[in-house]
Amino acid sequence: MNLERLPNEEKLTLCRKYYLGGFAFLPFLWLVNVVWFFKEAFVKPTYTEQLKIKTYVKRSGLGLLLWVAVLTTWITIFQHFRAEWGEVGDYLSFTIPLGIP
Amino acid sequence: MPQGGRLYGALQIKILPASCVIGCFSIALTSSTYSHLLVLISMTFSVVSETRKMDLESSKWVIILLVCGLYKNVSCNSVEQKIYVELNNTVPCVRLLNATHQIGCQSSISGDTGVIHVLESESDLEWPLSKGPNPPYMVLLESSLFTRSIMMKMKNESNRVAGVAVVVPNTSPPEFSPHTTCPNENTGVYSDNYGPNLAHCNTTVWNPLGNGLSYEEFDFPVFSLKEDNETEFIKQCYLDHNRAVNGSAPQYPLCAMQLFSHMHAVTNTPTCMRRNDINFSINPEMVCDPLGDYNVWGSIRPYNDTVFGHKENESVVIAAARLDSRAFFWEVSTGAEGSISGFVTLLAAAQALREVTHEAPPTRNILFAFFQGETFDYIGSSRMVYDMENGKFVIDLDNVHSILEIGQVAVHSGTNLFLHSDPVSRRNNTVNDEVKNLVNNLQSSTAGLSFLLVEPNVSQPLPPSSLQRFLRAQPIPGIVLADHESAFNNRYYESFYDNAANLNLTYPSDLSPEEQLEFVTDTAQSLTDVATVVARALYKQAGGNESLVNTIKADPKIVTQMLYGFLVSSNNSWFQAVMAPELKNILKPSPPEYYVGVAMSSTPTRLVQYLLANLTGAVTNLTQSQCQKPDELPNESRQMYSYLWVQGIVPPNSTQRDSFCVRASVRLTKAVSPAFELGEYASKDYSTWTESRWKFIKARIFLVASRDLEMLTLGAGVAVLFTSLLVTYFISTKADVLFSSMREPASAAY
Amino acid sequence: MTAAVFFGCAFIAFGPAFSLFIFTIAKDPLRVIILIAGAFFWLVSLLLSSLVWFIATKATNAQDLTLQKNLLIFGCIFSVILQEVFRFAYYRLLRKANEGLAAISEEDGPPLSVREMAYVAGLGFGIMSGAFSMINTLSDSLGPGTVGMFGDSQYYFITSALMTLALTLLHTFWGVVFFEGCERKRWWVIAVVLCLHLMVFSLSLLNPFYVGSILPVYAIMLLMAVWAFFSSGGSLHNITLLWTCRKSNTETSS
Amino acid sequence: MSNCGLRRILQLCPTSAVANIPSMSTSDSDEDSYNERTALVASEIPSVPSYQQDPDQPQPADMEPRRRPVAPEPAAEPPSLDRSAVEREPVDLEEEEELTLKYGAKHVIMLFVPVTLCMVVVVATIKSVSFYTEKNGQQLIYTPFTEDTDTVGERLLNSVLNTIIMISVIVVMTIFLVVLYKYRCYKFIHGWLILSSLMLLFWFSFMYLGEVFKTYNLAMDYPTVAMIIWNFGAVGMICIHWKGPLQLQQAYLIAISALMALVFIKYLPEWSAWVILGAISVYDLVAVLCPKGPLRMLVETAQERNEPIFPALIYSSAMIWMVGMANPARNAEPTNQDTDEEAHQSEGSALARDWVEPETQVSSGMNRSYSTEDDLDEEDRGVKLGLGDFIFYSVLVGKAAATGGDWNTTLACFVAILIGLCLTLLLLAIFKKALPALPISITFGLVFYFSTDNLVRPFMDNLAAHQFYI
Repeated sequence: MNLERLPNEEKLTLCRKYYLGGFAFLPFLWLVNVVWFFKEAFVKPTYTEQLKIKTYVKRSGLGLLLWVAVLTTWITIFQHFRAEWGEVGDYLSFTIPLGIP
Repeated sequence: MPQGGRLYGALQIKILPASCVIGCFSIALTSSTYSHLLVLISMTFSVVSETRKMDLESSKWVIILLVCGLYKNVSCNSVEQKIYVELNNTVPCVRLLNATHQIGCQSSISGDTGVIHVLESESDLEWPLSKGPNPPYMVLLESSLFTRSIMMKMKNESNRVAGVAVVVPNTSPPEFSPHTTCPNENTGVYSDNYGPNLAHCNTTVWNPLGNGLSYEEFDFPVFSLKEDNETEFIKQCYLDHNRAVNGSAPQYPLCAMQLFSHMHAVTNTPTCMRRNDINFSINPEMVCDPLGDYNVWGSIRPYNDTVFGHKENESVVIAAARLDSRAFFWEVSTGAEGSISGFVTLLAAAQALREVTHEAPPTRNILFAFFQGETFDYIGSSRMVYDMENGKFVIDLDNVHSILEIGQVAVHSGTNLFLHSDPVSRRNNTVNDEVKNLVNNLQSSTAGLSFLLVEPNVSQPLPPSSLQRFLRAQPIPGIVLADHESAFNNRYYESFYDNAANLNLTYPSDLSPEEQLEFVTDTAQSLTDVATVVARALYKQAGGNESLVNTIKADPKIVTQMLYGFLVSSNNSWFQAVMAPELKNILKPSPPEYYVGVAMSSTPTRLVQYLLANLTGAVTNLTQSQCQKPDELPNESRQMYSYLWVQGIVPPNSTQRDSFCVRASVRLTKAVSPAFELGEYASKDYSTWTESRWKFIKARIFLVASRDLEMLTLGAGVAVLFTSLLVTYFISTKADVLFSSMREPASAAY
Repeated sequence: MTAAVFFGCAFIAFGPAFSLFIFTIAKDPLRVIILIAGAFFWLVSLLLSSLVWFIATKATNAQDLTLQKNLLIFGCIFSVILQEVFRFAYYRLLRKANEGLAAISEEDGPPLSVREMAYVAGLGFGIMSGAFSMINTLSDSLGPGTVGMFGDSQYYFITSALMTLALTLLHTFWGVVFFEGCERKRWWVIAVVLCLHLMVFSLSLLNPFYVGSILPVYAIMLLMAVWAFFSSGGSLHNITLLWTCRKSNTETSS
Repeated sequence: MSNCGLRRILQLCPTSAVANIPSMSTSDSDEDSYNERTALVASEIPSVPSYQQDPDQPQPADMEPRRRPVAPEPAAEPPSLDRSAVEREPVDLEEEEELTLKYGAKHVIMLFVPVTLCMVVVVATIKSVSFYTEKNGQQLIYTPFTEDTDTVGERLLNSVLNTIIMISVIVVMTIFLVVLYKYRCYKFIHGWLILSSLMLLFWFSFMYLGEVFKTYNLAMDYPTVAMIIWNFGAVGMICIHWKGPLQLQQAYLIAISALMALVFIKYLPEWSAWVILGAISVYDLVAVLCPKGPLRMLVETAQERNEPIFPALIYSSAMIWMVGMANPARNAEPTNQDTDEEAHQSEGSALARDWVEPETQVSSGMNRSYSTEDDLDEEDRGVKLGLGDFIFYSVLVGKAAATGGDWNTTLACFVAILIGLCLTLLLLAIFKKALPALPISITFGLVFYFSTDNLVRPFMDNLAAHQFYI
């Protein structure tokens, strides 16, 4: 669906729902929210709901960054220590590479 | 308004919309549940070891098919044929794991490629290791250079070696043994609390020639090439392209080789067995399988194989030999002296005992046991002892009266045989007396033979032998018959040179295969004598009738036939005659493979089973259907005997084999290390050897282009791309001017 | 490290075709369709010719290598002729479609002039023939090895790419010239195109003697380029015009 | 006037529209002005069908004309229309051809792109991830008969039996669905669709991810995988069944089609796959074209009710507007209003935009024309292609890539399928009714697969060996 068709309050509710939905461990939803509403929030000429949309988009972006940081750190830790952890590492692994400790 | 709507409506396709997709979706739904079901099933099954084996078989088949598919695709693309030459007669060195280590070789998952360098001498090694201008190198070794020092240099001193290919010659070097100097050091009987002064080969180093290469770990692939025109082709390729003239760098393109042997398992057995079990994915992947096979055993008097445990007033003399051997490479192990001399002798002895034991059965029973996987920390014997201890075998250890084991018995003219016994257990007088008695029985049996049986000085421990596993359990009087007093005579212990030539098994050149099969060689003659001694000794030991002893004679013809079948070609008329029809395709025009492996019931096991049945059993007149279901007949019982339907010989002037049913008390019992029954993958006293799995083994040679040419190609490509982009953009913008009569692109007309 | 060869050959072989597609075809859906249809026509022609070759090889004994090679050459010649036949068929088809369309809007003429169609169709032929002759070789060039185990030249890949490039462009130019000839009813043009096509093929028989094959082929390509330029309404005057009054163009074209 | 290109209409007609017929001025887009042009042409004829008085008709009636174009076959038109049709013949044809040409082409491309993307995903996976090509004996329960038999005859028989079972399953599913739809069990249908797409998005993407990691021998931990799958799946459900950016929705539809196709390629035995492909296209022909065909009934019912076909089943090159909304007919009214106002405001800017940037006017033109349509036409706008077609196209190309060793076969199948799609769209523009998209494409695809695999491949292989170029 395209946002041009949407009345502003619907835009706001949609953005808000996306923002709230993101809290269910859905950083990707936040990403979509940011990309999708970016123009609405920062490019379009101002209208009443724009302020709230802006805040939602900003918060979504923050949450997204947080998740990215968390995941990257965890993945680096796991890749580095998997072999040392031995059994625990194996039980944590979804795929275990073959031929590599 | 509706006009437009109509035209647009016209422009919409509702093509096969819902249904089929819904069909698909629901299919997807059920199919996924189905595959999930499969996953569950396979996971539950993979706990049971049999199914794991079957699973292994099937997966190997899948792999084979897959590889064939690859080859098909390869072979049908002519450009690929211009580039690559697949090497077919290669044998890799694969990765084995035990409780603590991994040994063997492995390549990276996409194969290891290196420029071929044929090593002339050890000093030449600096070219691949340091001097050569275009690393990495694939070093091609003559077998004379396949030594520990060179291999260790290549392993440790640099990472410029991508892999090694060893050319296995048809003539053996003076001496070579990749095995350790003290075989099965840690799982024998001798340890710090059992003859500590004898432990770890302190007194006698059994295999002084052993360089231990088989127990090293290499992080590059090592393949063996036969000495044939394929290898000649490789060398020619090297001479044409890679020969460095007086030290200068050779010109591109260079001849390179790529070796694929990517091993799945890693670290050690506990790790890989754990990873076998915790694979929840759609198609669980096995990474390693325990080494194992079946032990073959038969007895003079049959046992009911459903009644296990101790048998009252039953006393059994066990005559044992080992079935397996190994080599550095995966499936080229021909343990002529190491194992074949022993079990052929035992088979001949069993055959020699058939008549007399029917006429005058001895008071004690005689049990012929052929152990599999002894090379890898006594898999077979430790399993049989374990079964006896836990009442899973027809007899238990208390029923065992004494043990006579046939070790390496390649008697050359003038040499004697030696009777090894365990000094520690002989400190116990009763055991000592029994051992003396056994020694006497043996020595008194050599009347009229060309050699003597002598005891080495008592302070010496037992050589590596299955008897040690029995002694681990309890002191049992036993003798190991071997051709060496202290160190092995065998200069090729557990190597691929331990072949027919090592037993001096030579035939006159002008004989056809059939004549060779019948021709009685000196080796056969001497082994026959040994078999006679063993048979007589066993008969005495079992309390047989003394007067009949000298009638016992082993048959040289059978021995020579067996030697031919086990060492030259298993696909000969006699083996065909004694094998079951459904098993005739395991007979190959080459000697069988004595590596124990992970696939159950390998060729040697089957051969020995059928030979033992034919040599000790009785020919019945049952039909094939009766042979399969003998229990329906009055005085036949599956529990007492096993019934084997064999092909029989082709009588002259006939094409039809006259098959028959053999009834013998010959059984197979599983020879998988108890460690895998108990789940103690880090066990210290049982064998924990596992073999890694792999997807495919492949070797190919080709030319590699110079980096300059590649860069040139890339540069030219990029240049062409960008110039064309620029020119096209320019022309397309100026099209209206350039092509005067051409209108604007139609897209502008909308 | 042979990814370099892969990308190099890919850029050489398909770079020009790609840029032509990007800048002149992709904008206009109709052109895309005509391009793909052209590719389809070339494919059908190849199919028929390979069918003939297949029957011929099956009819004869496979051991006779010289005979097989002659059959292959015959199959190629047949294929070349068939390609030109299908080019003509495609011209007829586009012609019909074009007449049908011309009825609608005399105001800004047919949405595609015959020359554009000729160009697009030729490019379609070229891209498809280039792809079919190169794509498998390209996938092999990715592997670690290079050609030459059995004495072939080590320049196999790059020369293949160059020949493919030449063929792609040649097909384009042939398309333009061919359609123009059909438009003007100059049948000798068609004959010349056919002869040149045959000639290019027979030059490729010289491989792996590359100097003898590639240089003439590129000469022919340049000649065809010039011819195609003039036959599609270009002229020296236009070029000079291009250089002299560029800014006037920029003004008018906006 | 009747031949003024749409470009010029955009610039001129609106004003003239407002000037000429006040009744039309409520909503003026390129669309309406275009109709107004036809109205001028056709206004001499009294008995032109009802669409002139359309705007001043009450709301409920406005689904009348919309049903008409689809319901009657060209043969069985009411006589009143017949006469007018005869008189309107030349004009009508031209308009149709013009639009066929100008929009048809655009729509064809708008379908080419997603179909190509889907095929590319499938082929790339097939060529890189060996899991989808190697056989491990597993089969769908819909194809119970194994194919590794001794004789060719047996194999053929088994594959035919598999096909029969498979097709009958699909037929039963279809009829079941149509019945459900006829009796308005929307809840059930939507539940079904949501369930199946849920399964695709989570389970199959999970499988896919695992195989990809195995192929590249990467270590991956459960937390991360859970995170990836959960995000992918949840956002996918939201975008498909609720509201989301169009591009994302389309991407997800392509993705699930590709996953489905990969599963088929993995688990369908080779010959069965080919036979099934042939049979499904025949079935498609019947189901869509014959008057009692289930699909046809489905489509017609959907149009009588003015409802979109379920969004999880159709790839639409245009907006899918009604997604998730309970009943389209009800809230058609208000949206009509505000969109008209929007149209008023946005018209100027639209024209201005049209003026300044002629290059992008193709795309912007499309968007604008959509954005100023009212919902229900929005629904009908653009070309729609069932996901089933995506799946089976990809299955064909993927099988070609999996079984044949070389790329030529794959390429040939690809071109053949695209051409088939072209022809289908051409026929569509001629017949103006829902058409099956599989038969032509799949027939071409099969013909070209087998001929290329057996004839062209050896030929081109020989040429490559000798470096001949034709």
